[in-house]
Amino acid sequence: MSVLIDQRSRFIIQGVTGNVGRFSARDMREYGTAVVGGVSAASPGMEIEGFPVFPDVRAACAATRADASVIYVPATTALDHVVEAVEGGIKIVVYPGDGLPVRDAIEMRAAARANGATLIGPNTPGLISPGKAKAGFMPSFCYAPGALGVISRSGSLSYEACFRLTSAGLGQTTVIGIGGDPIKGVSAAEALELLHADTETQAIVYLGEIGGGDEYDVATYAARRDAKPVAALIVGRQAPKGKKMGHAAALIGSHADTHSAKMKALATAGVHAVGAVSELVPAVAAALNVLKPSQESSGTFTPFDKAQDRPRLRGRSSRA
Amino acid sequence: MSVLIDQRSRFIIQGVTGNVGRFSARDMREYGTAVVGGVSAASPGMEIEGFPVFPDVRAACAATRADASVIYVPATTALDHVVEAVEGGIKIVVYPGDGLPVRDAIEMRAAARANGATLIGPNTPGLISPGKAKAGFMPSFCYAPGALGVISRSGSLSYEACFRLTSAGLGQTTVIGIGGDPIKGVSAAEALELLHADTETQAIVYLGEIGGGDEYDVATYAARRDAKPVAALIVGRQAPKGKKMGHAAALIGSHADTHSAKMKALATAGVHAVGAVSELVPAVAAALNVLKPSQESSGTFTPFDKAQDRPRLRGRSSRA
Amino acid sequence: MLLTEHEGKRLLREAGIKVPPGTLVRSPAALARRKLACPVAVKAQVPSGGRGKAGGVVRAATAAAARRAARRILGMRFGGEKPSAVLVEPWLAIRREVYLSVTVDPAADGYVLLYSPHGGVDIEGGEPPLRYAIGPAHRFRSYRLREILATAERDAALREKVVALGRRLVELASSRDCVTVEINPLALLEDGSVVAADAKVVRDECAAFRAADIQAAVEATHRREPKPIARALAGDLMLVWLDGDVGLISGGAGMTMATMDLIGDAGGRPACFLDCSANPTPGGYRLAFDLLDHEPKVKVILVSIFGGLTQMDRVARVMKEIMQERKSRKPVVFRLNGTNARRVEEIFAGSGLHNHTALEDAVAEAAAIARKGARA
Amino acid sequence: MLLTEHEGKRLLREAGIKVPPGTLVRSPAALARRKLACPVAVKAQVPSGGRGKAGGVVRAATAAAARRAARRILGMRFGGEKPSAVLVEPWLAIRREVYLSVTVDPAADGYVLLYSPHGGVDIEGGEPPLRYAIGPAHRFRSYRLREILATAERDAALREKVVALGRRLVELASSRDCVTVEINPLALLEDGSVVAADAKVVRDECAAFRAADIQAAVEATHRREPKPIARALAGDLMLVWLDGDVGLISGGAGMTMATMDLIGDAGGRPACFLDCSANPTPGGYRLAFDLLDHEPKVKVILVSIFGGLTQMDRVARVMKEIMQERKSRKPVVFRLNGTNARRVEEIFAGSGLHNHTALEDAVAEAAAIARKGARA
Repeated sequence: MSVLIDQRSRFIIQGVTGNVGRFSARDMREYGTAVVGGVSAASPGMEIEGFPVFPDVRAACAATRADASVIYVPATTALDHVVEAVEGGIKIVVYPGDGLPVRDAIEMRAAARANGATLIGPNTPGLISPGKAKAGFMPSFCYAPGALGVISRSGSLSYEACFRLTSAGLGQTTVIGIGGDPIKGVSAAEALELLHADTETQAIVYLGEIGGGDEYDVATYAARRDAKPVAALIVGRQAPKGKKMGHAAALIGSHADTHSAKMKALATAGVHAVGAVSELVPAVAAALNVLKPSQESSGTFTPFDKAQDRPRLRGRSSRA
Repeated sequence: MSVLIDQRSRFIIQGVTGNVGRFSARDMREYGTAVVGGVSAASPGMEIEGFPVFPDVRAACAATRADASVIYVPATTALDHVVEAVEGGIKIVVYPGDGLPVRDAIEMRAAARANGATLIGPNTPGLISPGKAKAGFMPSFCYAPGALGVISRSGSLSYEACFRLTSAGLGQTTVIGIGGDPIKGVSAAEALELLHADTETQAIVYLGEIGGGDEYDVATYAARRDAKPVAALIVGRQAPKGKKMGHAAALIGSHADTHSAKMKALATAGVHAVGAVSELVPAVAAALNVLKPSQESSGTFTPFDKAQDRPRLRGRSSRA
Repeated sequence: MLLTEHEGKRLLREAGIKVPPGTLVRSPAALARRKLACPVAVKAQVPSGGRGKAGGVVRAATAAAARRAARRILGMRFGGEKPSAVLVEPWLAIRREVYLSVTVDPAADGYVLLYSPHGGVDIEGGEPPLRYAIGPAHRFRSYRLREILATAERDAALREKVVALGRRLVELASSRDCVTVEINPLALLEDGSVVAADAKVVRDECAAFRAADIQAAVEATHRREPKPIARALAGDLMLVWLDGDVGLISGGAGMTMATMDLIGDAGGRPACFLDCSANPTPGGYRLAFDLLDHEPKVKVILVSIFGGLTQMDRVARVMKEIMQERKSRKPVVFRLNGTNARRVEEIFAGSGLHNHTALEDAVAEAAAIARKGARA
Repeated sequence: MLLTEHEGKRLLREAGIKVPPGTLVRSPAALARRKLACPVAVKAQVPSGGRGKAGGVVRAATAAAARRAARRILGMRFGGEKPSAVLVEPWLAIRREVYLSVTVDPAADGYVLLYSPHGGVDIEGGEPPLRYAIGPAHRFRSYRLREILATAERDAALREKVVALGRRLVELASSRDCVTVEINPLALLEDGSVVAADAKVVRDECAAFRAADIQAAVEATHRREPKPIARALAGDLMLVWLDGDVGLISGGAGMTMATMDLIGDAGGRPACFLDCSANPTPGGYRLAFDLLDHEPKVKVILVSIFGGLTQMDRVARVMKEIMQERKSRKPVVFRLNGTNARRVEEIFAGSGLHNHTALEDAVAEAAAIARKGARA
């Protein structure tokens, strides 16, 4: 199984006529995702990469029965497009853009909720249910079907991390890029709940960083009696205090924002937490071994497969 | 019958500890209105004029089963108090204050609607269902029970007009001060619908002025085949163009705002429209005669009873 | 409160809306000190409509022509007002002029957005503009606006610019307490960009308590008013001078207008609209008398008040006091009615003051006095 | 972007919130020209917290003392920054200090209002403040705030003032794109009025497109940055200098931090956080190299990019070009992976450039080069 999206999800691309929209529409289709059309107010009626282009979301949904959307528009008009999507009947909306004013992020999240929709973003590559559907622009070869639910605050770090997991034979149910901004469509806590409820997800991998409070929500989840095993990578040991590290939320203000405070909280809650991407695969293996000590031993995992650039796409979904 | 309020309405006064709130609470009770308590955040627990004072609307409603409120607070906090009222369970809210920012008037009206409540105001003396209940500070002696539904944009003009009607034996079902601001809780069109639906109201009296578009809504109503007879007084013949006459909406901008344009539209729609308060009673009589030509002739009405300051409180409600 | 173009454009600029780079000058001499990239537009800064048709906007091809235009414009009047300054802007290479505004409209339960594909000075003569009834500002939906625009605006790229501007204008109107934000023309330039070539912004004076700039503008406006008006405003009275000789002290806008109308019907001419309902205190009424006593054209004063909250026994006592103190000999006619009005007669008893029961009688007496005064 | 107290108070004043009358001066000499009603507070204007405890706020009983205080403060540093000016305000007769702020909080799905009956410099040590989770600004309810305040604030009149201020702060935060508006202390004066004795306002740089004042402040901040940082910002690169010698060109905040951490693990020290993901173009990468090539402390450059939207074949071609053009001899280590990464090897073939398959290998090589350089 997977969460939020799968092979039945029917996608439109809002802003499909831009370079990024066009690239992503093609790329998502190549992955096997059901992309059923695009929306462009300025160029309705044309075809882009073989996709019909509709003037608005309502028209697109009426013609295609779309229920999911990825939105490639600048931050200046992002709120308007997200509101149009969720009021037009879209249930899963991905807004990857960054530089979004926080007020608009607040309104977006509220609009999604008010319409019973789920928003992923802003500031995310999107989400992927490997082998089923991809909503965003993460590099496809990094992912394989499997039993791990992955949550990440950072885009490229999630590619690196999933590439390593996949290379080590550790596939994923769904990888959710929750994004690096303080106000998120789906927060870490909510992503945890989604993956917790997914029967096929056997363990959860969380990719976090300094600043913000998401890591404490991970610790809270992991401390639950019914929690699934959790492994976590927290980056930013080398970051100085008081400087924003790219992400709006990646800033050490108080002690709770620091790497060491987060690592301690996670470890105390029973999370297999590591501070270096090189230690991620063993940590995940250890988390899985907690679950199934009889089937695997952490020593059998090699952290990186140097022999090939494209990782083995061998999943673990057969287990569940 | 009457509209919006009657002897079963249970009132609280928000802002009861101020001079105006205290005066009005006592005055409404003296009229026989069921005032069941007051609200004052700063002075809960005390008694004012024998009324219990609650800390908030929710507490007041829980203790008294109040369903109506008159709010005496300055414009700076008026929106907050109206929202508290309608979200606290109040169904009829009167906000008499003037000087309210139009944005707050917009939000007030929207809040009332969203909560299934009716707002009267801003910038109004309130409303009265003579002989039953009074929600506001109009002088009680000007009103008597009867068959006229009265709608007014202006406070003191409505006292003068109703004093004349009452003195002439023409009582009222309900007199609604819709107020002089452009955005109203109950608009002229909505007040017309309320009075139209009231079985006891036999004719409608509209008291209007230059500026704004309410008078055209009156004309639209009067032109309906099922309309009740309408008489109207429109003031402002002597007002110059382009100057605001006290009320935010009383300003002649375009031709449609002028006295003559409004009189013409009303007359065309069959309204008994006059331009002087001295002509009001004959006009109303004429409107009533349209309804019941066999019972009355307009000649029998004297416009003013000089013999006594307090008018005869002789109503016409027995007719219906 | 209608702002001048320059003040309106400052608000637009603050909200991230593109306006032409402009230079505000109060005299031709000040303009001489500025470097201008001619041709330029020289534009009268005056809070009044119809400026363009009245010659308040002039194209100047040279700096000398701009100075001449500034001198001429600064000497003109528009809607009775002298411009406070001229705004000098580069003359725009305009491909098309459209109309865009956001204003408060009761029929929309709040804000309405208006758009016309044909903007400019003749907007009022043409087709009625497209209308998007928004309501409260947070109900704005770009896709609704887009649907509406598509019915009459064929340029899809321009539509998208108007949609984005539309949100900006609604947020501006709401967050900065503007009753109207009108851009006419919104200019589509040769390079495809759009710029607010003019701005008519009306701010809500009632919001002065939460907007320091409105407060400051209100105070500045009041200072510019003639002295009696300024004094009335400072005392919370609403005064508008009219042409007649019957001074009117009243309470409530509707009642005041109704009395003005009756004065006319009685053959008199009202000298003013003077509404004391916002300050029905001894100080307020004293100020009202002082204003009318000092205005030579006022021959008689009619006090016409029908009080609700205003308790007429108190008013009667104040009137008695004022009549005893006051130096002016202008005759005063009273008609007080409303809450506690039955006590007025006993309060006036023995003072020589008479309170009319009927408004018509009081109006007739005042008009007669004025006529007699006019004949004398 | 954290504003100085003076800038923050201007925003509060614009929203109708009472602040003390203040004088901003940039030098003791400028202060000498002003008339002061002593005693006064002389306050360092610097966008940094903890100013009060660090001696940045001084009471001066005389004009001479105020000038001395201004001179001393203007020579100090707070959080590494020199004050741009001092704000001189009348010393307030404060009866009580409370804490009030509105800020963005994910746990509230939007804005949260915080209040503490004990404000002032020790706010962080005391009881946690009361918390009203608002969400989007339009969900603010004064009666909810009142209920919450009643649990800890006994002064009913003060509560009502805080309730009214609360709405004003939420509207300010939302309409003017503030991430935080903190008033600490909010001073209850002897006369019962409340005044914002300090202001800490953080504005949202992302909203610069719709707020000209944010845009101007961002530009001013960028101009004040050291030249390389300013150049990076102008080129849409995110640069933070660190203490080490391994220059890092990367993409994505998380990936950059992960690589920095690995550099440390390999015994190296990162020289910078340099995220090129917002401008992954030839111009962006050229600028990145130029910045690091000109920084003497950088001994080696590690390019670590894992591209999603960024197509690595294009990046590889750009890197090859830059390596051919560039004058600097600093060694460069590559690890490119991501979309189209399988073509990198063929693009690099014959150029002498090597792309590491594993990040750890690239990091180890770069760290080793830096160590060797340090020993040399």
